[in-house]
Amino acid sequence: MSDWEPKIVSFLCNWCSYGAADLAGVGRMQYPSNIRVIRIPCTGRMDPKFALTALREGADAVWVSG
Amino acid sequence: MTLVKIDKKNWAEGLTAAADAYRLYGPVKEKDYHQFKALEKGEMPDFDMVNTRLSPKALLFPQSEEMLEFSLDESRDDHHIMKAVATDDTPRAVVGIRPCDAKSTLLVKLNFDTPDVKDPYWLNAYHATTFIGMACDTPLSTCFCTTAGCGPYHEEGLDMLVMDQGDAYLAKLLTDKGKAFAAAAGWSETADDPAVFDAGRKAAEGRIVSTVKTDNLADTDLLELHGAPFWDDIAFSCINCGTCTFSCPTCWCFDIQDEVHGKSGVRMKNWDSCMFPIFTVHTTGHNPRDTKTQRVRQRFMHKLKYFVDKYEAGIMCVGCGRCVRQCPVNIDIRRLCEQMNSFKPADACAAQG
Amino acid sequence: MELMGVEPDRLHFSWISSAESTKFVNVVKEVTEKVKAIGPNNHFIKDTAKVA
Amino acid sequence: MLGYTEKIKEIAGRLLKECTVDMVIGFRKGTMPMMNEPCFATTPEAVDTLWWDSNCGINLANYLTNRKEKVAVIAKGCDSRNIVTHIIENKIKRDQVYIVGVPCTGMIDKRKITGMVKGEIIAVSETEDTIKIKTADAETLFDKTEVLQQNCALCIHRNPVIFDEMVADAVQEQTDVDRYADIQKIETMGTEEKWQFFDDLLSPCIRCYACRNACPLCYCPTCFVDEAKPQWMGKGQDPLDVRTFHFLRAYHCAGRCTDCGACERACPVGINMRLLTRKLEMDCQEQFGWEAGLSLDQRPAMDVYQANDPEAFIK
Repeated sequence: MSDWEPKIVSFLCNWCSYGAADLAGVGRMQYPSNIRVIRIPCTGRMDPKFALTALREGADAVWVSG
Repeated sequence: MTLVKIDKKNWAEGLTAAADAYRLYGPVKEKDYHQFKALEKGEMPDFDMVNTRLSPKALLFPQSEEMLEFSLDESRDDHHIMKAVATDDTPRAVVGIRPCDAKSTLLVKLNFDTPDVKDPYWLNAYHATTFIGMACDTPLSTCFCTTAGCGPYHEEGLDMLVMDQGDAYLAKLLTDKGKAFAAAAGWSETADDPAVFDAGRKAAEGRIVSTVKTDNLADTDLLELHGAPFWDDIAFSCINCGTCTFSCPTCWCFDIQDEVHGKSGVRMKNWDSCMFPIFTVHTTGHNPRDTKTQRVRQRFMHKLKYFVDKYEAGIMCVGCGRCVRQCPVNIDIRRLCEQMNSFKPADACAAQG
Repeated sequence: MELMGVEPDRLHFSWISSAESTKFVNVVKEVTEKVKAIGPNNHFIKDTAKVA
Repeated sequence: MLGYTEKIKEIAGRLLKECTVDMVIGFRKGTMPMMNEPCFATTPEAVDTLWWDSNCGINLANYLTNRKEKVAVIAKGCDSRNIVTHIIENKIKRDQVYIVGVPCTGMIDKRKITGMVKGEIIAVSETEDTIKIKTADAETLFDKTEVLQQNCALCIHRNPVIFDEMVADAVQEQTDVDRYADIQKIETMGTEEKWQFFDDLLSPCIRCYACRNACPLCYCPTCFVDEAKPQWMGKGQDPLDVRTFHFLRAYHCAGRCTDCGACERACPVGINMRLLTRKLEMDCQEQFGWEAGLSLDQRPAMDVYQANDPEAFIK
């Protein structure tokens, strides 16, 4: 358990959080490497199916950010 | 044919003894319904039922069955090679199958065991299984086995037929498989009173109140029947669920799916249903059975006409009544069979004119 | 999801403007901490098909 | 509701004779006790088979989508709310459907009754408040309220919300029912316990999709369970696949479900999948004050944004 690291599938809106992630990268900011980013064109593209599929395939959590 | 008398006191003991040589299956009550299940050690089949909710076809033809497995891991020598999944074909016995369900096995066998094609999964399971029937003394008002080529004491498809005589069971050993099972159970007290079976059969048959007529089906012209005017009316209420096909002991359609998880995968077969719109969808997107009426017609034409013509073994139905009881919208195969059987092509012309 | 027995902290929603990189970093940290606290997803994973 | 049959026949006969509609959708008497079959009539003569009693639990709104002709439909309170949803979702036009409203006092629960008596039920008859069950060796009399489907016992919209004609005067609506007691009970369980509860609930499922198909809300040309690219879930009997199906099906009904009970009634193995849909119904009620299918003029909670929508879950 001690070396377990969660895998968090992150659905990020192209115009908002994805931009913020980009900016964070440009700014060389440090953040945990547990997230796996999937860019979606808008949070409206999000679907319960996506969240379930992520969990079914082994994600430990899902994060949706607009 | 040998008759054996089994004192009910020796019944559990015999089954426990047989369990050493056979994997036993039998009806067990789960939640509100009876279901055929593998019996745990010492567990007895429960005969306090008319019949199980779903048919025992799943014992030979599971709803989901893994056929082949493969690996996509290219570092392995055997990647992308389909390999048969190990199956357990050691002897097993189904205790308490109803004669209607046993007969249905033979109808399904016509499909899985043809001169050209033999389904190894089904046949291996079939050959490994001994069928121990329990005669049916309390049929439901929806049972119509006697006119569907079967009956409450019907012996076709069984290896042993057991009837309940109150404090004892009387068993008819019909095949070598049946004899072997009786020997394994240690039931050897012979009896010689075949008239008891006859009397039981007559009494049980007298309790069947529901009938179908099938005498004209074979002679009716196929295309005329296909174009009969009543299909829209019958199909209207259908909601295209698969309840009838999944509960039917003679429905045998399946679909093959590959499922991959990471780098390992299996090829499995799952029950399919002609009631589902995607049952016949082509790769092009075209669906030859695009409407509900076409699908409902297919199901009943298959059971009551195509099968009759192709195999000359009667209708593809044993009269268990499950679909009648479980259809959520009350589509009744008895009523439909009546309509198909009494159909005169002239009616069609009149309707069109 | 919560009704079915999935921990509420397995699903997070947030709203971050493209200019808010600091908030982004903070939220990532917070989400990660929360998921670490509830431990791995044991239920909602499909490995190989189970056949009945 | 016993007098309804004659009135329904009369209305249906008139509508067909006057060519107000091309088709009347109703029920005919089933071949089994406690079963009626949805049917249609296109000629004044055919209306004689129409029938109404406490076994008309199937939702007739299910038979309306994609119809081209002008249809009349016999609608209970729940059916009428689903027709409203169909109209809002453009599955049928308001002027294409003639709604014959039925004030409903609830449908009886076949499964519950079967469990309450011993032996096979041979005949069932009813009066306004009682149900008489006949088996081979006994007759049992029940109060109708004892044997209602759960959704009918909890129903607070018995009268049609939209209609062109009513077969009788409106019935008294039930007040003071605690619609969500069972859901709230599940909510108090721990995570593991909840998971177990649903595993157990869904374990008999055979994936015949009767629940989906009996539901008037499920009209997608290709259902997500049938989609192959991507395939959202396996087709087999894996418990997780079964759960995924039920979960997503319920989600598609969020803010649309009227708790007509057709799914549960149609299920051949008696799963109470309404626990899932009602949870969402409860949430819609609590968070947006929304109940599905009550008005043609209001957009559903799930398709509008309002400034006061709850957003506490968003960081």
